[in-house]
Amino acid sequence: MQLAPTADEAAFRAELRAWLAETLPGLAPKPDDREDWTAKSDYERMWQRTLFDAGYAGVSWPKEYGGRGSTPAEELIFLEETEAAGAPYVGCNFVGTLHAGPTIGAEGSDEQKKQYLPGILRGDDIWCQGFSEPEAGSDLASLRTTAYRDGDEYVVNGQKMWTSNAQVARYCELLVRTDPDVKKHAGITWLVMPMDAEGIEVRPLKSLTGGPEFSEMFLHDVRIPVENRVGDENDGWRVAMVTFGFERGTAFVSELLGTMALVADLVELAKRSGHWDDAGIRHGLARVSAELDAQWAYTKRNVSRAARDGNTGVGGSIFKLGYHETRHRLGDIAMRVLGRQGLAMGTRVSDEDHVEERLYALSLSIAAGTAQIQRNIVGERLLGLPRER
Amino acid sequence: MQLAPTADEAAFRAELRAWLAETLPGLAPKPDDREDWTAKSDYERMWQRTLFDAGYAGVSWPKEYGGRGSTPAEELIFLEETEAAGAPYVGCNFVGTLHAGPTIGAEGSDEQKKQYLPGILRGDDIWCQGFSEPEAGSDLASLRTTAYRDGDEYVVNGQKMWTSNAQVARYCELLVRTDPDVKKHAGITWLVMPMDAEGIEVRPLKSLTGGPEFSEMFLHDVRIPVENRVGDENDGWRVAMVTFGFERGTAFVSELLGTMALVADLVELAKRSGHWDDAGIRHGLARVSAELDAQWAYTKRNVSRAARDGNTGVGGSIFKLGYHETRHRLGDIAMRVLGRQGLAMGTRVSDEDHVEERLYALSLSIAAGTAQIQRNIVGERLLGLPRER
Amino acid sequence: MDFLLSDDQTALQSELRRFLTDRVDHDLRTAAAELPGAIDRVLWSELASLGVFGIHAAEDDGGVGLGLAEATVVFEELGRVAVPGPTISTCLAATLGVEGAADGTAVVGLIRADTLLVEHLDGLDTLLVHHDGLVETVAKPDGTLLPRPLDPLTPVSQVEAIPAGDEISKAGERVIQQGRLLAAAFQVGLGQAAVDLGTEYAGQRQQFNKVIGSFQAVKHLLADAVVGIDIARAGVHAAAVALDEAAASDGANDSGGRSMSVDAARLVASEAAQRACEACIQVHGGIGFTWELDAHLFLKRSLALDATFGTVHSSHDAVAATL
Amino acid sequence: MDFLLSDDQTALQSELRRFLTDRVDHDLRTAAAELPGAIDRVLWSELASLGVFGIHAAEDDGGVGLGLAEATVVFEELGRVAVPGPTISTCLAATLGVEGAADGTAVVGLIRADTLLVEHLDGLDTLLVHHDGLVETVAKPDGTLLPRPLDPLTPVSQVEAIPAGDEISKAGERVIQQGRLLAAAFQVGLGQAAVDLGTEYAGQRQQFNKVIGSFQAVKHLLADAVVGIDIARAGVHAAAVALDEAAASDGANDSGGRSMSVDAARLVASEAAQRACEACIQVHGGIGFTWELDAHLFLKRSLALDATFGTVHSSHDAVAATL
Repeated sequence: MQLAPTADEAAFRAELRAWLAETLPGLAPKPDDREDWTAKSDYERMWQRTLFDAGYAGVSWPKEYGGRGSTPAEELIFLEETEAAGAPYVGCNFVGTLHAGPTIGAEGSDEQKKQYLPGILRGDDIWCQGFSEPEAGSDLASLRTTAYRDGDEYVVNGQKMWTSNAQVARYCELLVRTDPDVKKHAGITWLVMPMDAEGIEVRPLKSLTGGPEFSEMFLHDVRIPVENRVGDENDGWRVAMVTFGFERGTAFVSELLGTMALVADLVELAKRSGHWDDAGIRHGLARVSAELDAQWAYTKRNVSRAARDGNTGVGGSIFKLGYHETRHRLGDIAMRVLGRQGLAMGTRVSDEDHVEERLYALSLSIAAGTAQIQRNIVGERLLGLPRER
Repeated sequence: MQLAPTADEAAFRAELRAWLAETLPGLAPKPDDREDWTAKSDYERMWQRTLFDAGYAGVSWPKEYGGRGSTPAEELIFLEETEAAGAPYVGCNFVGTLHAGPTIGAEGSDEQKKQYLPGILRGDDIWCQGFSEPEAGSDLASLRTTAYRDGDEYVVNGQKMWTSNAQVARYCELLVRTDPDVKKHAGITWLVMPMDAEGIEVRPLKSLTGGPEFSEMFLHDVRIPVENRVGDENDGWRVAMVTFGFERGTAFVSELLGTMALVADLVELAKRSGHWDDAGIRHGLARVSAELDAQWAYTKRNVSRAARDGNTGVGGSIFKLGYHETRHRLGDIAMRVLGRQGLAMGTRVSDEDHVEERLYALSLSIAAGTAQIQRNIVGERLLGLPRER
Repeated sequence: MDFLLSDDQTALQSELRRFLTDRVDHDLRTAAAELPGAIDRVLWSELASLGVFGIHAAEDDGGVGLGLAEATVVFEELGRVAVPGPTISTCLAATLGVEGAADGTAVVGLIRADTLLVEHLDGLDTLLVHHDGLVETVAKPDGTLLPRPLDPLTPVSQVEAIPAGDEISKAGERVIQQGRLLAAAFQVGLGQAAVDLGTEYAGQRQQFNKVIGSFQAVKHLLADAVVGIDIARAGVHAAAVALDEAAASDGANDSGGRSMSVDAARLVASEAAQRACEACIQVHGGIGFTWELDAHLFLKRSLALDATFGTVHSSHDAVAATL
Repeated sequence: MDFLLSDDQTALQSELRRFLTDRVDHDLRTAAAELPGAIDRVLWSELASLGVFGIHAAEDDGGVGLGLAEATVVFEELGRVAVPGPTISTCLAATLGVEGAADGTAVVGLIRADTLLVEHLDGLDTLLVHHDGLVETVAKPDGTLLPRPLDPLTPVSQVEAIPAGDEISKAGERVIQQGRLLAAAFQVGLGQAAVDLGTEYAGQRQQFNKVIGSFQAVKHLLADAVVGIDIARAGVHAAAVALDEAAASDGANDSGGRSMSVDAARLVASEAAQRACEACIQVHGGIGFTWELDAHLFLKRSLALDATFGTVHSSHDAVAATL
């Protein structure tokens, strides 16, 4: 067990830190309007391009398709240093750089790699994900969006759900049912859907915190060229799982470090408001802080495991279950500290918006696999308990 | 909604309170030795006899079989006043007065009522319960102890579990399987087993808190006269459920009021030790106290419902789920207040043994229907959610 | 002792529920959320005619003259549909004989003098302020409507200062206590609404070829939610009845043991409502996190109520002080 | 950075686990519980020969000279079988060069000077006392063995007074900190043992014609338990490695961000162990509440460890002080 950096890691951190110190002050300020999705995505694309130009785009992507080919530990350092320096988030480039891109890298043809990967790394092309559906949430494989072949095209009909950045995306990684007569996992195909195709209707959904974070997407006779298929027809479930297999334990790093900053801000606020004298609040924050530290340690374990085995096993589920519980607890403490100041978001009684964060925390036990599904995964894959039925 | 007493209730409370004030000081001191089961049961039988002589035995039993025939509200007053006055507990008379007795009253023949009920009310006869088995816990109806007819007798073989007071009981209310070839609920019979019959071996089990609260009971060719059967052969499941139907919402009254005393004691201890200055502990105890108050209010609701409808519906399950959670929380606070004093039970740093109580609290989510089973009951019977499968 | 609802109380509850179920639905709540600060005056007067605001006001003041027990029954029903507007403070104002409160012609707010955040400011006809045991009327201060309230149905304005006012009552502590009680009743209603909504969804939604309500993970979440709400409701009723009976008999009746305090009832109701609302959101999965569904409104309202008439946190202190 | 166990660490773990699984079983624990205060000297010397007590002691003092990282690996294994006796304080004594500690010929206790409860008093050869940053040896005081210890494997004696002693080290704070760290590692082991025991039972026990581990209510309880333990283990290891690396490099290495403190690790381990042990008992139902099963021993030991080397409560204060 070694937490101290190797010489390479130390050098990478130093170099990156220097570059960030030099680069960030010159960056345009982040757009302020929460609702202006285009301004937000333009900014994030600009940042992706800046990273690309400096050789920091796709830190975890294999070199063969344009990434830096770094170790998971260096990816962790990248995330840690960018977060600590207050750099912009990956934001709308998330699906491209972390899901669709790696999938195409692993399963796409040479033409597909050439066509799609550079645009992702340069921040030219935003991707969105068309996996979930109204009737296929936790049970993703029961998806109903259909596609039939018509000459050189698939014709797609159905409805997708929880599509982030659909408003600004150029491409969508789409799962469709191409064979309804076989077992549910066996009849699925993975397609690249250009978002300017005819027949796509995007309807933003207002989230609990008030923003249009995700959309419903209605697909009416959308025609997608067969050449946009990644992997074989009806082999899309496996292709999609390859994406999830790219999990290197770093998905929540920025989020976790951001939560540590949230705690620090709340501690300051509690000290200013006198709530720090309340041992219940003080000890509650101590516990939250200790849990975050342990989750940070666990993240390093996941990253080390990914470096050795290529993935973290159920480590992502374990992290998420621990983390969401901590965030729920933190949210309750924050509301106590805020008192009547908690009656509105955006009041800026301190640097962070603790009310919005408290509401946002509710999504952590739902999005990307509910807590119930994660517990099934841990109970069955790690503990070996039998599936129901 | 009325909490104020009726004139009858007020009169009953006053009369009982006077009687307790007069009677309790003359009572022998409670036996101190935790392990001497016989001394403990003798004492509790003496108390039952004292109640009987004064007309307070079987407050909730119908008059026709020797009880006081009081309303559930008066039963509540009885429990409240005896607890407040520090009177002995029902203890080993629990199964007789609250389970077996009422069952025989409802389902037994006239001979059976005459034979068994007076002994219960007078404290002469202690009863125990032979329902659960090693392989039939939550799934009670899957019990395997068999009985076959041999002339005028049933011959019983099997193993029972969690039998309280088996060491001192004269009778056991026993569930046996008399027909193995029908659905599990349909082949069960309810018998009165004299505990001095041949072939009964009782093996006490040490509980988590260290006492021999319950036993395993091994039955080898135990012969029970057919006349000891209550209800028809193979109708025992229904007969047993009649027992549970007697639930008047008062099963946990002494326990709940006792817990309020426990909180008061812990508050005093915390004030003495300086832990009261810790807002976490102070607010934690406030929450526990508020929850107990609400559970006390809920008990009154259950009792009122029982008075109107004859039973509380799922009210018992709801109470128990709320109560066990509160007790777990209280136990954690107690250990924090005790600090190193928590390293042993029986140290008497205050009037109550908070360490033993903290361990005992663990049984509240297990005994008499696990929390999981209670949640199934509430989810299915109250909310109408579908059963699994 | 008979701690079930009386026939009259049941009738009151049924009448109100019948009206509110039809009248205050998802569309009405959504519309109200999109007009923050506005009060639906038609609904307001309908509520008044049902006796909602005058329930605990003296008949001489145009009230219904019923007890706090009935008031908690009423406010649980209001909570079950998350009715918009400052219903609690208007009801409290009616008990003080504030002009127009009982008959629904005035919309009344009530805040502590030491806050600079005022709920529903734009829609108020009258603003009452509580300090040092007094209730005063004050001239409505100017305020800035905050763009992103915690609860879309509880618009909040920031004011520069609370002006001095004219005393109308010395019963400030009692009024605020009643406010906490009605807030707790409202929260019980919110929690029950969340349980109902979650249960309905869990009984229909299928995943993995099963109704999700058959999964223990879902069933037990909802069971724990309803356990909390059922017990909290009993606590709120007990606190109300205790105050009513104490008022009626100057405390002479011995109903045995200790009685439920308003702060204790509130503390339990707040916890239960939050748990139930979060369970409802969790059971719904992603859709629970959107405005398509009212689950978020139930949770947010409950959180907003935690900060009114003294915070829930202060109720912990109040209960601890009695131990 | 490579935060997985090294090959050497894995070998150490395997060797110890192989020995302990055979050697320290239900019967041994039961026997120990029935002889409170006695120490199994044969086992003690076997543990010593495996390097358990000397793991972090200097080689010059007869120790193995390994780091705290290795020590946490060792003490998690001891926790997994709830090995009886004051293993942690003996290990700490060895780091101070106390005679016989590393080689297992001495059984050593370590308490704070302000307590009058001494664990394992009857079985101790040496008693160390910590106060004001010092460690002293004291003459063993007379004490009364309390008849009903919280943990049957942690016998406790009440003493009248702690005698004055002779200073042997000024590194008291460091030693106590290491004690907290090893206690946390032991708790992780206890929690893992509880998860294993509960999982094994849940995978075999049938009710309603199903293996109970297929019910979500049971499966999720165990899943949450193992989640807590896995994360807590990482925390304990991180705290150990941070101390080792700081000692090796006088803090010059920048491993990025903040590091895990011992108090933070302990706090998390204590919560996780308690949750896992309670889950194990709950999964077992009634049998989990008896001495037939070791679940109660795991829970009780974890609770007893919460009160050693400073209480867990004080670790909350310590973490809060760093915020």
